[in-house]
Amino acid sequence: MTESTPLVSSASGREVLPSAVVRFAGDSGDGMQVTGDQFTAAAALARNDLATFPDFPAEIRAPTGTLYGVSGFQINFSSQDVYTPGDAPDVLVAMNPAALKTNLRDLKRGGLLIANSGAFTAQNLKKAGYETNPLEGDSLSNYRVMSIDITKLTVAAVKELNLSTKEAHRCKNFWTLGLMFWLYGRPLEPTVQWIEGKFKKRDDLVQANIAALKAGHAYGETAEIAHHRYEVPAAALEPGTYRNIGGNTATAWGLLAATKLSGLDMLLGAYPITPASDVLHELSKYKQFGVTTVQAEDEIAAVCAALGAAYAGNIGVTTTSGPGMALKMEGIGLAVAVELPLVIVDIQRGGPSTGLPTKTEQADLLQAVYGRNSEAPVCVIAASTPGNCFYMAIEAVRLALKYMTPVILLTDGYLANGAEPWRIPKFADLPKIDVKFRTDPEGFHPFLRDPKTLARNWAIPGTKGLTHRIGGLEKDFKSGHISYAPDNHELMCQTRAQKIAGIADDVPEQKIDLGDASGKLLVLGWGSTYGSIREAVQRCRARGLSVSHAHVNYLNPLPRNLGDLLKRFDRVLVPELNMGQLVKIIRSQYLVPAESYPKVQGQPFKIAELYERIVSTMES
Amino acid sequence: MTESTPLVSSASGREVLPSAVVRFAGDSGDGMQVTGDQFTAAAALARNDLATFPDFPAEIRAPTGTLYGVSGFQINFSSQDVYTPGDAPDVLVAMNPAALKTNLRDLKRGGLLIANSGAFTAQNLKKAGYETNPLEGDSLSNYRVMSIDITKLTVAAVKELNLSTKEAHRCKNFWTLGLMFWLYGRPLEPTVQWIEGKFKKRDDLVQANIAALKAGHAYGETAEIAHHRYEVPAAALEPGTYRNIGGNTATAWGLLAATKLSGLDMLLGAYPITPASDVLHELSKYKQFGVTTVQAEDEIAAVCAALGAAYAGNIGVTTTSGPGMALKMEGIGLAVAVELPLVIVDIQRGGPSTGLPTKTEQADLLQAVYGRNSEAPVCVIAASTPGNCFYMAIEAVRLALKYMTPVILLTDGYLANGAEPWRIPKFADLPKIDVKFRTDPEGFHPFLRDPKTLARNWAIPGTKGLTHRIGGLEKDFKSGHISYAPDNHELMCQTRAQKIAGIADDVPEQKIDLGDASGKLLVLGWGSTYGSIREAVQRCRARGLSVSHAHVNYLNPLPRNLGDLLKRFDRVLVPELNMGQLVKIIRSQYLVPAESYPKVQGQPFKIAELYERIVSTMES
Amino acid sequence: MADLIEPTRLTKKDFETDQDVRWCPGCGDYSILANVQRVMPELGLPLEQIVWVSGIGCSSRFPYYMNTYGFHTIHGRAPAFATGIKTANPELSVWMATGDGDGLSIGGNHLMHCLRRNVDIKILLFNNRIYGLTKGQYSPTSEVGKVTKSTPSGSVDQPIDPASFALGVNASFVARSIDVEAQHLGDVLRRAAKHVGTAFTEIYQNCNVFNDGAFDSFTDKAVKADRQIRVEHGKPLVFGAERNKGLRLNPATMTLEVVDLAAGGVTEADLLVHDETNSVLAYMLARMPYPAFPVALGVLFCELRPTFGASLTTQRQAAEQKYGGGDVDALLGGGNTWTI
Amino acid sequence: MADLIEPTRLTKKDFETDQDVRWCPGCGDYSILANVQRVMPELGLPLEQIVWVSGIGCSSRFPYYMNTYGFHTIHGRAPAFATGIKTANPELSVWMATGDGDGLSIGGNHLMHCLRRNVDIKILLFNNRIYGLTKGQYSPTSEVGKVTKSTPSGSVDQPIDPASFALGVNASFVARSIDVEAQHLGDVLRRAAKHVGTAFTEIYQNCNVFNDGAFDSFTDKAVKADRQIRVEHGKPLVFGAERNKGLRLNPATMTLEVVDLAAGGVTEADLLVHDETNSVLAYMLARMPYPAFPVALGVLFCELRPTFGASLTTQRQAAEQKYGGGDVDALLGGGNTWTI
Ligand SMILES: Cc1ncc(C[n+]2csc(CCOP(=O)(O)OP(=O)(O)O)c2C)c(N)n1
Ligand SMILES: Cc1ncc(C[n+]2csc(CCOP(=O)(O)OP(=O)(O)O)c2C)c(N)n1
Ligand code: SF4
Ligand code: SF4
Ligand SMILES: [Mg+2]
Ligand SMILES: [Mg+2]
Repeated sequence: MTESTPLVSSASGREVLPSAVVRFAGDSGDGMQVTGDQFTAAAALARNDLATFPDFPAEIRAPTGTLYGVSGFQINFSSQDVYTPGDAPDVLVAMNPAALKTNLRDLKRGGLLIANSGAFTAQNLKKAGYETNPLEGDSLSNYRVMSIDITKLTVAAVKELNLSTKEAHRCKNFWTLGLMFWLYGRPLEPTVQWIEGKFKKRDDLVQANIAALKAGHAYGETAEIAHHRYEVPAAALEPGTYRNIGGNTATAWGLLAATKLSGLDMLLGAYPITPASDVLHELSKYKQFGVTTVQAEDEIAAVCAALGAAYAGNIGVTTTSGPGMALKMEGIGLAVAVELPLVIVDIQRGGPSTGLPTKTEQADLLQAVYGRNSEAPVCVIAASTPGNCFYMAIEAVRLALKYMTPVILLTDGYLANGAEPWRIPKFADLPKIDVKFRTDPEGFHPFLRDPKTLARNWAIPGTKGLTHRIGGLEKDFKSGHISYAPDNHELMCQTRAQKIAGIADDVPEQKIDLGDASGKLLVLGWGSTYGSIREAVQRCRARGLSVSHAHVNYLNPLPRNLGDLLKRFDRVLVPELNMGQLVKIIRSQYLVPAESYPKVQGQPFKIAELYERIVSTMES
Repeated sequence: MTESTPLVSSASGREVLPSAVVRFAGDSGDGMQVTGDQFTAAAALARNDLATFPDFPAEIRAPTGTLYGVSGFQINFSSQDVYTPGDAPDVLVAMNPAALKTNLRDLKRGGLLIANSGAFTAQNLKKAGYETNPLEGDSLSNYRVMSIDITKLTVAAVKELNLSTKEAHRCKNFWTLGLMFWLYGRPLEPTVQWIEGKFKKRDDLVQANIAALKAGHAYGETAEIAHHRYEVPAAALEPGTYRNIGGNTATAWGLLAATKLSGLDMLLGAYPITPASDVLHELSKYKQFGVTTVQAEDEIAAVCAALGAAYAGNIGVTTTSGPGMALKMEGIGLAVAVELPLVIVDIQRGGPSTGLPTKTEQADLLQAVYGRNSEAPVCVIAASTPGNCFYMAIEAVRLALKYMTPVILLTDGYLANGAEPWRIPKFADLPKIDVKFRTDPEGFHPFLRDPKTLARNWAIPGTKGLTHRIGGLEKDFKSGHISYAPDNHELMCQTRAQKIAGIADDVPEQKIDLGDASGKLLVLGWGSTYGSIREAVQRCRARGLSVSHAHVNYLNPLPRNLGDLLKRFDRVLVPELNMGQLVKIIRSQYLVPAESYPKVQGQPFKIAELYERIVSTMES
Repeated sequence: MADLIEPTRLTKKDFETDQDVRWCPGCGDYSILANVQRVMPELGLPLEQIVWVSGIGCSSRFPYYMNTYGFHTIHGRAPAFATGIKTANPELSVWMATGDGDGLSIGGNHLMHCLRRNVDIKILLFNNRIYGLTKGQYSPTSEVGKVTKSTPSGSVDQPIDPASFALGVNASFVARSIDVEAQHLGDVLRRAAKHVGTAFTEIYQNCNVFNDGAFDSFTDKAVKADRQIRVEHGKPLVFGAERNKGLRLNPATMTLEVVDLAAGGVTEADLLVHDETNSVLAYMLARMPYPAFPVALGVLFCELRPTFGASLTTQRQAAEQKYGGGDVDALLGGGNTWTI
Repeated sequence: MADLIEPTRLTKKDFETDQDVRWCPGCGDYSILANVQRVMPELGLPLEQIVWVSGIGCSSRFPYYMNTYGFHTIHGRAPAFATGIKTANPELSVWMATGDGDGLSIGGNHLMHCLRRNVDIKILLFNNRIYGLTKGQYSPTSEVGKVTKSTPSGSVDQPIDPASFALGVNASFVARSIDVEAQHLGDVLRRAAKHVGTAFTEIYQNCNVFNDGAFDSFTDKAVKADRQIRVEHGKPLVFGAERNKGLRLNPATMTLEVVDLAAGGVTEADLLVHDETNSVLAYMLARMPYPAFPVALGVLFCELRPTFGASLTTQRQAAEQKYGGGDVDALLGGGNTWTI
């Protein structure tokens, strides 16, 4: 929820808000990500439900003051359930003119703008393309503006420690954080502790940053600012132990958990690529889980190394994004042909080609389902929230091992970098994954199948009496030897297809995520759009519209009941962060006139735009 | 047409047949392909319409006598129009037991079997898995059998020339050809000339092969064989000059013609792969057409070299098959992003993975349309007959140059190796392709578009005043510079999509290839299935069934009138040599309940099986 | 690596499969297969502990004919698969068969990275200087001017010398032999098997269908003694039918000379002595201009160096000692958490 | 190749674009860019005749900052694009910018084949021994034990030396320089520009964000004279602040020794003389163990050899002479035809 209409003033004299959306924006060097993380931690400790999303520049370290060098971090925290980082900020912190220029358009009318007037120098204004200083004049009259020379005040606050000017300026973000803590009544202590840990090698920096933090807070206390303070009470979250988690971390941890749930070692073959690299980085820290990470020479070697490891009895995993995914297709095709388990995680980004590497998109779905030569069916699933990445990663491993098949897990840049509070599961409560290697030579051949799952038996090198050869040429259904026989080829193609189709009986039926089981309109989504669709549908229902929301996690095969479910609605709308991909599959498979609502801007859906589209659809 | 019910006996005392299907089968070393080619040339000179199809073993030179070493060549020649090499042979020539074992099942009941009894040795029988000699006993009583010791007779015929036994045996195929010429009343002279040319370096071999040819013919004349001879009269082909042409040759020649039609040089980047290699081989012979062939280190380098050449102003072409196609997808994605012309020819083969390299399949359609990361639309077209490959190759170049886009041309192993008589077009009658390079610096940027085609202007290196940079990152619609702006990205995605969609207005409307414009059933095909579908539908219509045939050459975008055309039929049946791919696109795009008739056996459709499926569909 | 001295009960027969071998009659691959099957029992390893990996090509059909575990993968990628297999299970003895196209054209990059990582696998590159399976196009090892189906007017690219390539990317073991030289090939294979690290062996192999006689000029009985030099560690570089020729270094120009020992004046003492640990010498021997110089065969280079797998195992053990076996609850519960 | 003596009216400014350069402040790429822009006018070529091609990486952003034609392609494939461009239009002067990841990790195979084919393009490999654009993972040139985001316990793979790699695959020109050594880099770039064939130049480049100071130990003012040896064709291999050290060959072991010219006894006459046409010497210099030996900079190897393009042009001209310009009617009407 991003609406924040004032409620009764609380005892504290603070204005109580159900929720608030805050965005920190500044130069890459201004430490906005750190500020955001600390502000998030504070909100979490205050028991708010929340969602965050960082927005990095594509450049590593863009020159200071430039528009493309602006780095942002948005948090939506609330006393109610939160599903997205929010559409429009209630509060915008702009550390320089470029940050103001690129972010002001999103700030709510009447929202609060906190600007570091110290950075509004002629040079910076020019870099940001301002003729005149927007802090002067009335161009900002639609907003409540706090123009503060944060630079000067920070330098003053830390002068005892005589740091270099550069280092002194670096403390600006903590000064700002202190002010924001004052504004929302958060304790400083946790951040103080964090600073002490973070800079332990440099005591002067510890002192300085703490001084800045306190100065910012004190400034709020003392300075004469005609402005009331806010309070966002705790949310009524399900009981449990929580942590804040991002999508890439959750994916990595799900894979780690899978090693223990299955008792198998894991080999990750990966080649760095934005926004997937962090999964490689995270997994490389946990060798004690029996995980080996191989940074391969390219994506092809990465998938091949993972498949080789799978042949040898490991959980073979490879992680990548769009362009790398395209390169892996031939290797995945071999995995289909030899029927070995393989997990491919595609953390989608903006395309085509190199496209918008740091932006989000959902446009690899059709590539995942159809992007291989000949008939090479694989299982495709998707995660819908950062926390959900954990469970879908485990699911990907489970299905791959049980069906001896490649499983593609789709997440995206929005999930990868977004974060949310997450109720920590107990390992004991996670479903075990049982794996049986073939050991009995009696009547063995490599393509003997489980009559129910159609999975072939997995006989790994080292097993006595089961030496055998496999490869990419077609094989005889009955002996596993190479076969070019026409009927056998058709039988094998059908068998591979049926094996994947059969997975539908092993995964949950499609449920209605929000709303009635039938009605005028079903909004059908998949992947990272979960939060925005849910909130938009919620608003529509609040207005009494007959709309429901169903969100698909299993994309190939689709849930066995999906066809019936769709037919219970007059109309189906499919919002996707692409030009319309799931909608193609739905229309083809069920012949329902599902309508596409495409968005390809490298940005997630805003709740408001979804809301309007749903309303207009229903009126049309 | 493969039916061959005897007509009136002709003056010549020969039984006149409307058409005949003959299959030559023997060891890889027996020269069956040469025999087939010569028999084909004779039929062509006799003005028959015809279609041929060779069936090689996957091995280079399989050991003699083995089942997997059998090489076959089938020809269907007729006094009427011919669209396929025919389902079942009327005459089977089996040069050894393995050839008999693997081919007998196809021979028509009552058909003629000519077997070289000399090769039916104990050892060969064993290799072929025969307990007893099938030429003895009555296991062949369903056929008319001519069991001749061709080996002995050949050796006798050439003994004057005292060749080595090996060389003497090598003449067997011409002896057999001589006999077949006698059987169908063909002149020996053309073959005699061919032999003289072929072996000009070895006069003894010239003599020997001619001697064998004549001996086989004389054997027919003189030997007491209670068997009548056949005559297949000339077909009433459209007037014109004809040649026999195979699909890969036609593709290569179409590309060569395109260089002269456009006035541009061509660079082919290719990496050898069955069944595509012959296009590389053919093009490498014609440097005088301004064609440079680069045998790259892999398929990725091949497509990238072609795209580099396109950037520099050449026609960039790359040729491959399934697994290689998968590897090219990232490069094709870049071609989409930079909007350069590129022709990709995918000569499809059996998969998945390495699959059945020497067999045919149509299963790369979805890969061609959807197999790239993100939204990367390309134009996809297909050839329907060997001769049609010539025209579709020209069309691929035309569309690529006009719309500054990659165009994927799909053919397959069946078209590649099949052959048919082809009416030779005049260069003057072929439509010119006009190309305009940008030269005017005035207001130039690389992504300026033609308002009608939406093609960007093509400014090639070397052009004064137009230096510019392009790449795979998203670009600004208005300046062509790198842009990460959300709305611009969407605009660019839409523009790229519209550009491809717009091609529909530039290609022929979908026509009904056979039958009425509306009715009970439309059989919708694409690619190499043209001949079999046409003949099957013809038979159904002969039986009075309300069936029509429409064959799609333009797969993305689909012909603009296809939707309406489909709706004029009660039902639509889509036969494909895959598990059902075009049918998915059709159902999704038009929401018509098109039914799939999939076949994945590495073999073309037989007319009979299509015929039965159509009939049963209509009865269901 | 198992001790090679230890006798084993396995014989050549045990390594043969029931599949009939589908190479062209007369192909050099047959004799390589036979020699490998002859040497394999000496590894002293049970069949199930051995894995043969390959890409695509005639040569890459090899695994189908070895009665061990085998993986016939995709074109050019065998080194990556082998890396995954060996890393997943260090107990396995992993062997790879590849061709000059599979290994050096499409697969050159994977081969290079496998060599520099020193993954403990044994690589046999069957160099027939042609693409066999696709019926005769030139390869990266074909000589300039090669007329093939794809180069009717002759190829224009400089060939690569596989051994120089391997040395340039820091291979730890580089050797050369010939398909039909049973004794020599056998010895080289034994050395390769013994080597701990990536053992790269180039085998000149005759493709009698598409490139027949490619190596005759130095493999024919009549001339081979004078056209080959079989290097041995610590031995002077002598060759010739009468062992009367040798290689001497000209230190001023840093080039090699062929000297005649018979002529007198020059003695073995003047010759270079082969030192298989000297990468520069190996590089020099690998690329001696032919026919002015003989073709160097045998183990050109061999150096012991930590393997990829050994280093990874060390890191893993260190992690296990430090953190124990990996605890999911501890993982998920670490860092900032709060309870409601 | 245009004549370099001929003066041209172009200046450094002419080669700058209106795009602001988006590398991190302090990145070595800036000085490489400046040096290239300084040398380019000397080519005597009009802007439109020059094409810069690159893959993906910080280094591969290079073309955007050169006011020539430019193609920023996909990761690792630049050599293939450059080959296509140069082959399609031999008139163009084609330059390529790549990184240690782009050129040697994903792109190693294309680089290798471009080098052996001797396509007439100039390749600059910016070696910062790290993946910059993806924010700091180790690369194929990172030293063993490198701690990065993807190798928290240190990398285990042996690095590749780009020059050795290039020599091993028969590159016709191999040179080395340093981002900030304007004079030296300028000279090397001039040599590269002059070379007809693939000119491969490795440039040590400092990534001050993810691998700062990687080369300080031999690039710092204080030590560089003693830690670098700048080779020049025909000159003895001397180095050191007082030019008092040299490289001598030990012919017995075929290894190098650092000798002290000051100590007396040894004179320049005893030193190896650099011969840039000797691939073995180049190989030896490229891989001298550091820090026992200095890092060799300059043109290590240079050999004239037919280029890929020249050979293709010859073949095409021969075909045109023999068959004329290519006649479609003759093509289609050739062989067996019949008329109805
Ligand atoms: C991705 C891909 N590209 C191309 C091919 C076709 N192909 C198969 S083997 C081969 C080259 C074989 O040459 P080599 O490696 O020397 O093996 P040889 O047959 O000579 O032993 C090629 C190009 C393929 N199977 N897959
Ligand atoms: C197919 C593909 N895989 C991975 C990436 C991600 N990626 C971009 S640049 C790069 C490596 C850059 O390293 P280097 O070539 O050394 O350039 P540098 O940034 O250090 O100059 C990687 C892995 C990509 N863009 N495309
Ligand atoms: S083609 Fe050549 S390499 Fe292949 S099997 Fe035949 S002879 Fe051997
Ligand atoms: S990351 Fe490193 S290489 Fe890339 S621009 Fe920054 S400093 Fe330069
Ligand atoms: Mg070969
Ligand atoms: Mg780098």
